[in-house]
Amino acid sequence: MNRRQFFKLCAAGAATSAISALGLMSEKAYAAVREFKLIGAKETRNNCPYCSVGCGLLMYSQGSGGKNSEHAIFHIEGDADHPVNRGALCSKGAGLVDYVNSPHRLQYPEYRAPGSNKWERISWHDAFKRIARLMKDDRDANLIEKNADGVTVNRWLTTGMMTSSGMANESGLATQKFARALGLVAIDTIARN
Amino acid sequence: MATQDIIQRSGTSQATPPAQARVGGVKQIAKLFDATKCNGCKACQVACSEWNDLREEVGSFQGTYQNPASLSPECWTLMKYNEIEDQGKLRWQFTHSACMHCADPACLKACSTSGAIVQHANGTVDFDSDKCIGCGYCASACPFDIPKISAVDNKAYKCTMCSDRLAVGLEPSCVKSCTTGALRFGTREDMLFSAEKRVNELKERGFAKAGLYNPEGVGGTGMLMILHDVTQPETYEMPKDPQIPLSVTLWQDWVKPLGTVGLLATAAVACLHKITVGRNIVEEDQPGYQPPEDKAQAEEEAKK
Amino acid sequence: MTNHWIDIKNSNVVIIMGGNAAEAHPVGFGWVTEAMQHNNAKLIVVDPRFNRSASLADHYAPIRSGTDIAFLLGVIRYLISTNQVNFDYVKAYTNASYLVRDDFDFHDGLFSGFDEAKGEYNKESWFYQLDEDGYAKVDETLEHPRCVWNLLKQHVERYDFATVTNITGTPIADYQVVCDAIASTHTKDRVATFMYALGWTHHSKGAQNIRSMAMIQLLLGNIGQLGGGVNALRGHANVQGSTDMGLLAQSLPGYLKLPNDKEPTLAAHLAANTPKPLRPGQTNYWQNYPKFYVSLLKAFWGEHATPENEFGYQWLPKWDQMYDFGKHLDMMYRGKVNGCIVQGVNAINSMPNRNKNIKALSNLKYLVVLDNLSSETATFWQNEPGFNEVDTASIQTEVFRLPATVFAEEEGSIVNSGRWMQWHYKGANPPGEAMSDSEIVSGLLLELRRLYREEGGKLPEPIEAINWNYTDPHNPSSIELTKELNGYDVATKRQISSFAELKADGSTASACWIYAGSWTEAGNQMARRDNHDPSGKGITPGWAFAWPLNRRVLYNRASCDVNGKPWDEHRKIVEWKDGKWEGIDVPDFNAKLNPQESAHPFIMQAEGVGRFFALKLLKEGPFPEHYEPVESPIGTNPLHPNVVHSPVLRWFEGVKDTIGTKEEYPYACTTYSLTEHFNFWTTHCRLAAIAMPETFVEMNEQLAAEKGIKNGDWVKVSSKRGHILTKALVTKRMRPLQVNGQTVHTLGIPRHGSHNALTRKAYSCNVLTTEMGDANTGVPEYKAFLVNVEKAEV
Amino acid sequence: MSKHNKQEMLVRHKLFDRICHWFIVAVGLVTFLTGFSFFYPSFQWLGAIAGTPQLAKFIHPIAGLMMCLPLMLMLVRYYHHNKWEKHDLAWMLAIKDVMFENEEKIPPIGHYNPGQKVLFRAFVLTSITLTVTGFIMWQPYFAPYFSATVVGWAIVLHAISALIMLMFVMVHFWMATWVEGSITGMLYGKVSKAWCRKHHPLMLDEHSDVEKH
Repeated sequence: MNRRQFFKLCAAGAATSAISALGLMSEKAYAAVREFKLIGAKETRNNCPYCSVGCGLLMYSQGSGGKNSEHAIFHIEGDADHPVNRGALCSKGAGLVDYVNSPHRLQYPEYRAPGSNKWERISWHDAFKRIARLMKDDRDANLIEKNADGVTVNRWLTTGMMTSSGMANESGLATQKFARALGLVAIDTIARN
Repeated sequence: MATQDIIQRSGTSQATPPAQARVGGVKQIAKLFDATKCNGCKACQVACSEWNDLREEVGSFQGTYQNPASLSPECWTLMKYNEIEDQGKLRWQFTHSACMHCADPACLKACSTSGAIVQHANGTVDFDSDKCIGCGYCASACPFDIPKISAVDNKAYKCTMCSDRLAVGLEPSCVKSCTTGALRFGTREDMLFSAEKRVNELKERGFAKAGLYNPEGVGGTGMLMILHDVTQPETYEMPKDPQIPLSVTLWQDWVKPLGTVGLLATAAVACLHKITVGRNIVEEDQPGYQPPEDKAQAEEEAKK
Repeated sequence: MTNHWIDIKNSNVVIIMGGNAAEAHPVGFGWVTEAMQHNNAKLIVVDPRFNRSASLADHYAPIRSGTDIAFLLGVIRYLISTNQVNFDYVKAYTNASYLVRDDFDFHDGLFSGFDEAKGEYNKESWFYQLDEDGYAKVDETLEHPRCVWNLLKQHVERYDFATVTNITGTPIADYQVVCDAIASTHTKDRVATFMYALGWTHHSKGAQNIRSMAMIQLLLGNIGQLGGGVNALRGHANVQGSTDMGLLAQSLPGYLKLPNDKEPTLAAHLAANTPKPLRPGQTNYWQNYPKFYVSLLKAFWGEHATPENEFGYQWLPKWDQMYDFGKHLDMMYRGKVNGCIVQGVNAINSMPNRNKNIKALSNLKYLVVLDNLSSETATFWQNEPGFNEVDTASIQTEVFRLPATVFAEEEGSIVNSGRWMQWHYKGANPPGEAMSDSEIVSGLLLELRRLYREEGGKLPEPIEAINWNYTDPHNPSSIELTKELNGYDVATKRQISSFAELKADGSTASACWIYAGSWTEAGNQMARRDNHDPSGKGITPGWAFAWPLNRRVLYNRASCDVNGKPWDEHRKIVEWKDGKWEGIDVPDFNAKLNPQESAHPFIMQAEGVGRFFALKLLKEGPFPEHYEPVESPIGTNPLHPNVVHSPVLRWFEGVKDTIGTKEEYPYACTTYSLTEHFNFWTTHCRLAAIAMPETFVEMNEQLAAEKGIKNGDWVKVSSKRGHILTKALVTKRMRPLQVNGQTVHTLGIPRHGSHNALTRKAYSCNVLTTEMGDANTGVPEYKAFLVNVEKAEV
Repeated sequence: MSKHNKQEMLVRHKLFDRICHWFIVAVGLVTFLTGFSFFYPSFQWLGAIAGTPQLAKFIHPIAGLMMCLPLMLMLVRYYHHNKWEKHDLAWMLAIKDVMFENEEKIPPIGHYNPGQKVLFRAFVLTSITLTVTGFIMWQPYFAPYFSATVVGWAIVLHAISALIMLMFVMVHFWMATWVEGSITGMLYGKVSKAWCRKHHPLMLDEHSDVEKH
């Protein structure tokens, strides 16, 4: 760039600023439609957790998948490849992102002491310790090893477990093994209801 | 970046058409809402809000399944519910209420701002919110009562037909989500074809008045509707014969040109008058003016 | 579902009754619209409420809630009396021709063997006549007076149109239309499907509701067919999986049984649960029970399960009665329970008679809630005037609220209603410190194990023995767990590919035998994504994995006649061809078993056929019978006034006092889900809260006028158990029915009320409901109870 | 200089009215320019006087009110000058002579000539309709309370009224520039007796009446 061109450019710049200051700048080019918000987002396949149709989902989260980003899901839509829902989702499924990101999601273990009217945050370590203590005390006191006829029954009736029918099979197996190893019989799932 | 596929643009005349070089291969698209296949599940409504990142306030029960109570700047698609008795048989009728994407959009015609409302070559009518000034002309012009002005940012909002999805080759979010196939999406040609087929099917199934709602008054719509009884669209809360309102036509097609002529004529007459008649001055007030008696006196003195 | 979602498109008639697929399974319902459009199918909806399913029905018939059995037995009578029955199917594939013991009887609402004092039956007489080999006697001509066919005819004879409509309130004209539509599928080229869900199970005779329908399907020859079957639309995304996992009071994974007190040894348990064939040449698949059971024990106890210790059988707890959650809540209420772990269930709002449950939880020493959302169950001790009135200070329960992950934050498999095991992936980390359920139970188990190691205590062996040898025992990976579900060879750790490989000698382990084949040596079969449908019949064998053995239509052998030829060429699933069974689906039969040797398609039954006569399996009797809901708006049973409701109900102490009468509470009431919400989860979800912000009660215009209630008014709805305040939705969609000479008004209340969420504060409808329920399953009668309603000022 | 050149001056506009007038001119300019920018979208740049089109939209109704309210005040104050009088008809009939300055043929006229009285009436009517319709169409504050149809008609009426007002403004401006001395009259409040004699002869009588008071 020679000096002359430089001056020209400056002059042009000054003129443009002056014009724009007067509000006479030509309007911007037509804004294109809103940027497609999923470009580059990480896509993960999942299934809807609500009813038993088992619709396929595509979940989109920010971040490349690289180690330094914390993925947060910002959009969920139906998986068009899924042979049952073929992309469709009902009103519940279409709003799943607000379930994942609900302001009422629990974040930390909490404890409510007898008679107390408030929650206290506790660590997982303390939670496991305290719960296991309560369970063991109850089990040791109340496990029925033999029934009146002398048959080994090894059942623990004073603690029960109501299990979810929303969790995956794998958690279900862990729960089943956990519960039966302790001798729990009063196990139910919301499957009934 | 210009889309270069805009066929109508608010606030411009035919003398200054928008950039539309890239319309050659573009097909008109349409969304087909088949009320006879809808069960009012609201998937479309929620999918719309989800995709477009809209969250209306949580309302309250108003004696109907319809929630929110109406379309709003944060609700661009709304299911409406009506209980109709037809020949002694109860029918629960649902309306997918959203922008109709008229071929001849009253909103665009009424818009006060260049390019704030555009019509793409594929037929969708889209609002450019950065340009929108919130005059609300579109809201009052729309025969379907669709655009809503936000009290927060004073801009008009409505269904964009998910123009951002269309731009990358996807279908609108509502259509993708529809559980029963009551919403379909495709080229206008295909949609008209399948609508005709479906209407015939319905007639065979006993819906003698079934038909396609594609009102001519607005040049046809980008959302086509199959109704059980097309003779009574009011029962779906749809206008019977939607038109560009007379007020808009009168205003844009008559008042504007006549007004312009009037203004120019006034100015012209004024100029002409000025040129022909000239100044209208009070001579006495002019500098160097001598009243006649002074003048006569002066002349007399000169004679002396 | 014996069939699967896509298969609904093959139906000719779809009957939605005891469910509301359009609202509760909207995307599944999409396949109904598909059948209507592309298969010219008729949709019939029978429901107390004109619901969103009804909005698209060809015909809607109203019914009084709790009278489905009368309705369905009337259909059976109509089919038999008009000869609209698939006789070839009935004769070959059902127990119609089987002879029943002479001492079986039914009289005035009771079957033979009723013990009035105990409130239950001695079921001895509810069985076949056996010959000297132990096989059931049959009369192929169906003429023997004691054959099931004639007993059935006799049983349903009372259910003529006038009787049925007098009980159900369904107008006769509507009933006729429904009967004709169903009957139209008795031909071999037409098939019907019934879509049902909690609308049938939530009754004091839920199991019999479903049986009645299954009997119709057998009469019409619709089971095992494309577009037919018995299709329970499961509720939650993984109810099927949770049931498969045996998370029930008397179950173990794979529909194996938790032992009871009468089975002191493994041998006794296996003997009691391994059926003997009731007819010659039966597949009788449950004869493999010992293989499945021992493999399960191997998976449970690992190296600690040896033949010497009965593979750890004694470490399993045994039951003496059913401890379902209803029973356990009652025990809690009586102070007999100290602890409860509630995992992802909003028990307080979901279980009936909420006021009692609050007291029950207050009696606990400790309550552990695992949840991903803040639920009213974890906060039951918080006083909320009007909605949750408790004396916080006096509640001595220690409560733990542990944050759990949601579906999006973990990988694993869930099983849809069509038995498809689908694998999902993790998309993000959970918020804060939330953990998956398996990580939480691992943490508890390992801490308990540590305590037992340190301190000793009662029966530490199973806690020590339970096989928790995961790579990270604190957080077992889903892949390790799911491979364990599939099963493996103990010695080589090779994944098995079929449950046929399982053995009863301890050389194989499988935590859920029906899942065998889901993760084989070839890898994860549940993650397969080939959606190709080569037959065009909706069978996508390359998509995910359907248990058992990737079979998409159960009992598909029944789609062929006894000779192995399809009843209908257009509905061919499998056929006997060139010396083997083959087709578009995995044959549900021994692939080499010649039709001449065996033609009994219901291979899980000891007699290989479908049962019109249910033997001793259900508590109410081998045939369904109409009984009124526990709270009946007519207060009598027009068929037998001496036996108004089911005679074998489980009555907890004091519950009789919580049952209202029609004099005090004159209106029938039912509860249900709306499309916009999923139980109490979506009340925490903004988009759902916007779409349906508040609950209400639906009522008909006539009742509203009588009570001076206008649309949108506040009303008070009360039952014997409590009351709620809500707003009225006055609608034509509810209508008064004429029943037994009186007008019955039904109210309908969505069940999504919550006082602690993003929706408007609302009462739970379960303040009103009764804990009385089905005698077999314990499922409460949420769908039929009595209330009063009046206008309220708020 | 001759003593005759020292013209006797008369007060035609009081200070308050002059302030009002020029205030109206100023905000009216803003109002009309912004209004023009909506009426002729291609001339959106006219609205740039407000900064951005959005600001133009925001300011227009406020400026409009600021224009109309003092205008109405002025109209009230000038009402007594604008009553229709008997001799006004003769003047109207001689409008051609007025325009072509055939002075001898123009009937004498008072403080305001009938043309100005018509203008006065036009301003009264248009400022009322502009205000009322302006409120009805004012987004997002008032328009939501009216039906779309009412708002639609309000928009048309608003445009028509604005056009009429603008034409009268043009006439007003044209006359003011043509009839020299008018502008200085409005600027400084005073006009010469000669000017009055020429344009509003009867005003001299009125004025002496005033002085008599």
